[in-house]
Amino acid sequence: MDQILSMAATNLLSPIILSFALGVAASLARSDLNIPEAVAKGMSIYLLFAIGFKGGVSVAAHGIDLTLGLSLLAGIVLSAALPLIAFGLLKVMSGLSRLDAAAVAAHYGSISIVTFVAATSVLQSSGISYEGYMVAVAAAMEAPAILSALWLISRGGANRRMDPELMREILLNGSIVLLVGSFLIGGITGQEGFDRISSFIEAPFQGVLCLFLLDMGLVAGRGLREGSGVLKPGVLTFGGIMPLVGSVVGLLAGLLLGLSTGGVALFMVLSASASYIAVPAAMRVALPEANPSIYLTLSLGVTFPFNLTLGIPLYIALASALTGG
Amino acid sequence: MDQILSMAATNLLSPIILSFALGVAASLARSDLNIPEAVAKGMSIYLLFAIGFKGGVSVAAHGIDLTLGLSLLAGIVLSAALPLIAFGLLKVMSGLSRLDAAAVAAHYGSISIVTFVAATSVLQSSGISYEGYMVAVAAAMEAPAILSALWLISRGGANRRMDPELMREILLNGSIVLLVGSFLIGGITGQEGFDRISSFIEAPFQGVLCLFLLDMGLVAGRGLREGSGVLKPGVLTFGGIMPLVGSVVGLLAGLLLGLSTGGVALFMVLSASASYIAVPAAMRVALPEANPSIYLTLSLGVTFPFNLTLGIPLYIALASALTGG
Amino acid sequence: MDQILSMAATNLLSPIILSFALGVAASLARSDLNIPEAVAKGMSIYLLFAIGFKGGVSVAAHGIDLTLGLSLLAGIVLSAALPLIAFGLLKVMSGLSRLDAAAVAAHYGSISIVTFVAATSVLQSSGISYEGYMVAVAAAMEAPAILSALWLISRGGANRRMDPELMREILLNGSIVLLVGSFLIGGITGQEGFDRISSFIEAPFQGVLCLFLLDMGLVAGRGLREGSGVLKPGVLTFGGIMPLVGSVVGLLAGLLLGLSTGGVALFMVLSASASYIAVPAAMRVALPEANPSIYLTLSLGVTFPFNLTLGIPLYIALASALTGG
Amino acid sequence: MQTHQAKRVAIIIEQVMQRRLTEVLKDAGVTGFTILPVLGGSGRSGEWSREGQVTRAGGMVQVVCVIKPERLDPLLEAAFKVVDRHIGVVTVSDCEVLRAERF
Amino acid sequence: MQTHQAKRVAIIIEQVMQRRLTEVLKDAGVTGFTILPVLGGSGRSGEWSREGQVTRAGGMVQVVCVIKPERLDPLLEAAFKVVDRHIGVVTVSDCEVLRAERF
Amino acid sequence: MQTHQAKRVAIIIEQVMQRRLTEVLKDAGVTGFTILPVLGGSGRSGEWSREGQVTRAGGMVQVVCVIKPERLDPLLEAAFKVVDRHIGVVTVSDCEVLRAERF
Ligand SMILES: Nc1ncnc2c1ncn2[C@@H]1O[C@H](COP(=O)(O)O)[C@@H](O)[C@H]1O
Ligand SMILES: Nc1ncnc2c1ncn2[C@@H]1O[C@H](COP(=O)(O)O)[C@@H](O)[C@H]1O
Ligand SMILES: Nc1ncnc2c1ncn2[C@@H]1O[C@H](COP(=O)(O)O)[C@@H](O)[C@H]1O
Ligand code: NA
Ligand code: NA
Ligand code: NA
Repeated sequence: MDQILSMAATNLLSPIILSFALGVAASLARSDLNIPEAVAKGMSIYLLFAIGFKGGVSVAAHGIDLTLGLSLLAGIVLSAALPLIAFGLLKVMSGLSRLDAAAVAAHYGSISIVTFVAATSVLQSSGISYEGYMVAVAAAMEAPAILSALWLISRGGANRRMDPELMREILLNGSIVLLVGSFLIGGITGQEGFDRISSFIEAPFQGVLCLFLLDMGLVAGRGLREGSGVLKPGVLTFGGIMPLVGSVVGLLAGLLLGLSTGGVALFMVLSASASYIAVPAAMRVALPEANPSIYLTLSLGVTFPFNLTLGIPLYIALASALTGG
Repeated sequence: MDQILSMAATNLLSPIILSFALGVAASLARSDLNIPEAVAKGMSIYLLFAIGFKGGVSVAAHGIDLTLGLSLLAGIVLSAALPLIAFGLLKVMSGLSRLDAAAVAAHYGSISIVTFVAATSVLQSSGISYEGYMVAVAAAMEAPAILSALWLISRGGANRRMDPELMREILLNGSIVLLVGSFLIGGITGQEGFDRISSFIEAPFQGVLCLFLLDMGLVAGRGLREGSGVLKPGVLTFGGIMPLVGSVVGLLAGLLLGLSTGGVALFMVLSASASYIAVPAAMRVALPEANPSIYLTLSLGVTFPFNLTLGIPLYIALASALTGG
Repeated sequence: MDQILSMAATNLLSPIILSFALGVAASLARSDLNIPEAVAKGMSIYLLFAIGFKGGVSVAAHGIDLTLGLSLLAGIVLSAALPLIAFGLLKVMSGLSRLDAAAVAAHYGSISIVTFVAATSVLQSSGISYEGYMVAVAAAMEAPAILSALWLISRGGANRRMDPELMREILLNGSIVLLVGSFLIGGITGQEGFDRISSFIEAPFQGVLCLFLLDMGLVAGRGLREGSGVLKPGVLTFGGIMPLVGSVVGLLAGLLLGLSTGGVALFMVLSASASYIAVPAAMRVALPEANPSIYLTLSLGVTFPFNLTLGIPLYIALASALTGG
Repeated sequence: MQTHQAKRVAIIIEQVMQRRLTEVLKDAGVTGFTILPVLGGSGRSGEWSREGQVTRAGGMVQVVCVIKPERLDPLLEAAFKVVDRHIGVVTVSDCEVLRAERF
Repeated sequence: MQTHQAKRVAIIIEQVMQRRLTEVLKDAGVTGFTILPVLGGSGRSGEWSREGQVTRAGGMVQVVCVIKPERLDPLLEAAFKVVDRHIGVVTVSDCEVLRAERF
Repeated sequence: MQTHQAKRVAIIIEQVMQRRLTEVLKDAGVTGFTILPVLGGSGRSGEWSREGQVTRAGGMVQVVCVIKPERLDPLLEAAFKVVDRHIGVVTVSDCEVLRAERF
C-alpha cells in the first residue's frame, strides 16, 4: 500500500502528469492556449512510430515465442469480451439507452494508446521490464470491441449496417497501421536499425509525451466543460469503476499467460483504458444516433485522467505484488 | 567597447541571427519560402515550454527568496510604466494619433519572449548565469502594459470598453499560461523532472530557435515590405530609441534589485523589447481603429531585429560593466 | 557484384526504406493513415536546413577550391542537358505528346533532394566521405532543367510565355533559397555554429527522414493507385531507364571533375533523380496543359522508389569501383 | 461575359462520412466537387472545434458541387441517402458559371 | 426533393472577435453556425496572410449561419453590434435547405 | 437592417496561380478579396487531396470577391485571362452586403 501511494505520488508529480493537469486547468479557465491540430497529429504519429518501433526491436532481441501468439489471441478475446461486461454494467448502473450504452461499451473494450505509452514510461523509470510485443497486443485490441458493440446492437433488433467498407476502415485505421507497421520495421531492422534512429525515438520521447498530454488535457478539459451536463452520476461512476473491472480481467489474463510483471501491468492498463481514436470514429459512422458527448467525455474526461493518475500506479503495484516482481 | 563589438560580431554571425537574416532576405526577395502556421505555432509552444520549464527547475535548485517577489513586482511596475514613457516620446517624436500612439506604447511596455530567449542563449554561450525566475518576470510583464495603454486612451476622454472578458483574455492568454504553467511544472519536478525530459528541452533548443527565427525573419520582412510606407521617420526613430530608453530603465531596476549580471541584462532585454503576441491581439479587440501596420511593423520589423542584433550584446556588456560581472 | 547486392540488401532493410514501403503499402491498402500537410512541410524544411547547414560547415572546414566552382558549373550544364536526352528518349520510347514529353523531361534534368539526402545517409553509414559542397550543386541543378524544357516547347513553335515573374519564382523557390541559405549559414558559422546546433541537425536527422519517407510513400502510393492507368508501358520503362542514363552522365561528369568516391556517387544520384517539388509547380504555371498525373506519377511513383531502393546502392558501388574508393 | 445558370450545393458533413458522400455523388453523375475545411461549429449536437483534436471522430468538412440545374434532384437524393441519419447541413443556391462546358 | 427557403449569412471577421461574435449570435437565437478558416485576404486595411504567422492578432475566420428568413433581421442587428467598429465583411444570400426542421 | 445588392465571385484555382490572379484582380479595380483554403477535390483532371502533400504543385485555393454589380464584367474578364488555360471553376452569385461603403 505504501508502495502504491509513493508510486502514485511520484507519478502525480511527474512532468507528464503535470503537463496534462496544466492543459485541463488552462481549458477550464478558458485560456486560449491551444495546440494546432496538425501539431497534435504530428506528435501522435511520432509517439505511435516510436513505441511501435521500440516494441519491434525488443521482439527482435528476445525472439518470437508461443506466448506472443497467445497474448495476441488473449488481447483479441478481451477486446471482444470487455464491451459485453461494460454493456451489462451500464444497463445496471446508468439510464443510458441501448444505443448509447453499446457505443460507450465499445470504447472500453478497445484501448488508449497514450495510456499505454504513459504506463510504459512509468515502468521504465521504475526499472520494471515488459514484453516488447505488448505493443502488438495493443494494436490487436483496438478493433474487436467495435464488432462486439455492433453485435450487441443488432441483437437488440436494430438493423445496423456493417458494410465491408466500414470493416476495412476499422481494421486499417491509421493508428493500427502505423503501430503494426513500425513494430514490423523495428522487428526487421532490430538493434542496428535502433542504433540509427534511437536519438530520434528515445531522447525526445518523454518531452513530446509531455506536450501531447498538455494537448490531451486541453481537449479533456474542454470536453468536461461542455459535456459535464450530459454525464449523469451513474455514468460518471461507471467511468471510474469500469477501468478497475477491466484491469482485473486483464490481470487474470496476464497471470494465466505467465507474463512478466511489466507485461501483466500493461495487460491491465490495456484492459482498463478506453479508446478515444479508433472507436469514436467508427461509432460516428455506424451508430450516428449515439451521443458522442457521452462516450467522448467519459473516455477522455473521466477514464483517461483516472488511469493516468491513479490507475497506472495501482495496476503496476498489483502486478508487482501478484507476480512477485 | 572592444568587448561589446566583439560580442556583437560573434552574435551577428551566430546561426540564430543568420537564420533571421535569411528569413528577412528571402521575404524581401519575394521568395515563396514559408513556414506553415501550425509549425510556427508548434515551435513557439516548444520554446515557451522549454524556457519556462528550465526557469522553474533553476528556481527549484536555488530556492525562493525575497528578490523573486520583488523582481516580479518590479516587472509589473515597469510594464505598466514604460507605456507612459513611450507614449510621451511618441507624442514628441511622431505625428501619430493619440490612438495609434497608445497602441504602440502598449507594445513597448510588454515584452517579446523570443528576444528574451535569444538573450538567454547568448548569456549561456558567454558563460554568464542569471536568475531562473526571470522567466516568471517575463510572464508578469506581458499584460500590465495593455491596461496602461487603455487607461491612457480613456484619460483622453474616449469611452473605451474594458470588459471583464477582455481582462480574462489578456491575463489568461496562451503564452502567459504556458510560460507560467511550465515554470511551475519545472519548479515542482525539479532536477528529477529535468533529467527525464532534458534531451527534449535542451538538446534541440538552439536549432528550433534557428528555424523559429527564420520564420520571424520571413514575417518581419513581409511586414517591412508592406508596412514600410506607413512608418514615418519619426516613428522609425522611435523604434530604435525606445529600446535604449527601456533598457536603461530596466538596468536601474535590475541594479536596485541587486540581481546578478545575467539577471540585470535580462531585465534590460525585457524592458527594451516589444510584444508581438499578446498585445497586438488585445489591441485588435480593444482599439480596433488603431492601425496594426504601424505597431506590428515597428515591433516586429524594427525593434525586434534591433534588439536581436545590436541590443542584446550592448545590454549584456553594460550589465557586465556595471555589476562588475 | 556481391558488394552491390549486399549493399542493396542492407539498404532495403534500413528503417528509412522500410518506412517508405510502409507508406506505399498503407496507401495501396487504402488505410486512412496520413501525415498533415503542415507536418510534412515542417519536416521538409528541417531536412533542407540540416543538409544545407552540414554542407556549409563541411566547406568551411575544407575550404573553397576550383573544383567547387567547376562542380557547380557542371551541375548547371547537366541539369540543362539532361532534359534534352530525356526528351529524345521519350520521343522514341513513348507516345507522349510534345508537351507532356517536355514536362516529363524537365523533371529528370532537375533533382530530388530527398533522394540526395537518402544517398548521403547511405554513404555516411558506409563510411564513404563526399565533398560538402555537393549540396550546393544540388541547389544549382534544381532550376536549369525547367528552362531547357520551356525552350524545347518554344522550339516546337508553341508560343510559351516565360515571363520574368515565372523566372523569379523558379530561381527563388523556397527549397532553393532554404538550401542555399542554410549552406551559407553553415559556411559562415563553421564548426562553432555546428557545435551549437548539432544536437538538432544531427541526432534526429535519420528519424525525421523515416517519417518523411513514410509520407512520401503514402503520397507515392496514392499517386500509383490513381495514376497507374495513365502510364503506358513505354512511359513506365522510361521511368526506370532514364535514371540509369542520367547516372552514367553524372558518373562521367564526376570522374572528369576528379571528385571523391562519395562525390561521384552523389553526382550520379543527382543526375539520376527526378524533381517533385520545384518542377511540377513551374509546369503548372508554364505548361498547364501538360498532364500532371503523368509527370508526378513517374517522378514520385516510379523513379523515386527505383533510386531509393536499387539506384543508390548501384551508383555507390559503381562510383567505388571506378574511383578505386 | 457569357455565364450560365447553375446550382451550387454545399454539404457540411462529418469528415468520417466524406468518402462515402463523394462516392455516392460520383455514382449520381456528379463530375466535380471541392472539399473545404471547417474549423468548428455549433448546432443541435453541441459545439465543437478542431483545436488540438486528438480523436478522429469530431471534424467536419464542406463538400461543394456546382452542377447544371437539371442535375440537382438526383444529386440531392443521392446526398440525402448519406446525410439522412447523420448530422450536417445541405444548402442549395443559384449561381452562374463561366466556362459551362466544364460541368 | 423538398427544400425550404432560407438565408445564408457569411461574416468574415478577425479571429480575436470570433467568440464575441458567436456569443452574440447565440443570444440572438441562432441555433447553429459553422466556422470556416481563411488563409489571407486584402482590403482597405491592406493585405495579410496566415503564412508563418507569429502573432495572434492577424488571422480572420468566416462564420456562416443558415437561418429561416424571418430570423434574418435580429441576426444582422446582433452581428452588426460586434462588427461595427471592426474590419470585416457581412454578406447575405438566398438559399434552400434540406431538412428544414433542423433550423 | 439596410443592405445593398452585390455580387459574390468565387474562383477555385491552383495555388501556384493565386498571386497572378490577385494581381490581375487588383489591376481590374477590385478593392478586396478573401482567400479560403481548399482541402481537395475532383474534376476532369482527376481527384486530389492536400494530405501529406510533398509537392508544391497540387494545392488549390478559393478566391472570393464581393463587389458592386457594375464591377462584375471587368472583374470576370480579368479573371478569365488568368484561369483561361488553367483548371478551376468560376461562379457568380447574388448577395446583399452590410456596410456597402466598404466595397
Ligand atoms: N444553422 C446552421 N448554419 C450553419 N451551420 C450549421 C447550422 N446548423 C448546424 N450547422 C453545422 O452543422 C454541424 C452539426 O449540426 P447539428 O446537426 O445541428 O449538430 C454544426 O456543428 C455546424 O457546423
Ligand atoms: N470586397 C471584398 N470581398 C471579399 N473579401 C473582402 C472584401 N473586402 C474585404 N474583404 C476581407 O475582409 C478583410 C478586411 O477587409 P478591410 O476591412 O477592407 O481591410 C480583408 O482582408 C478580406 O479578407
Ligand atoms: N462541378 C464542380 N463543382 C465544384 N468544384 C469543382 C467542380 N469541377 C471542378 N471543381 C474543382 O476544380 C478542380 C479542378 O477541376 P477540373 O479542371 O475539372 O479538373 C477540382 O479538383 C475541384 O476542386
Ligand atoms: Na480497454
Ligand atoms: Na518592453
Ligand atoms: Na536529375
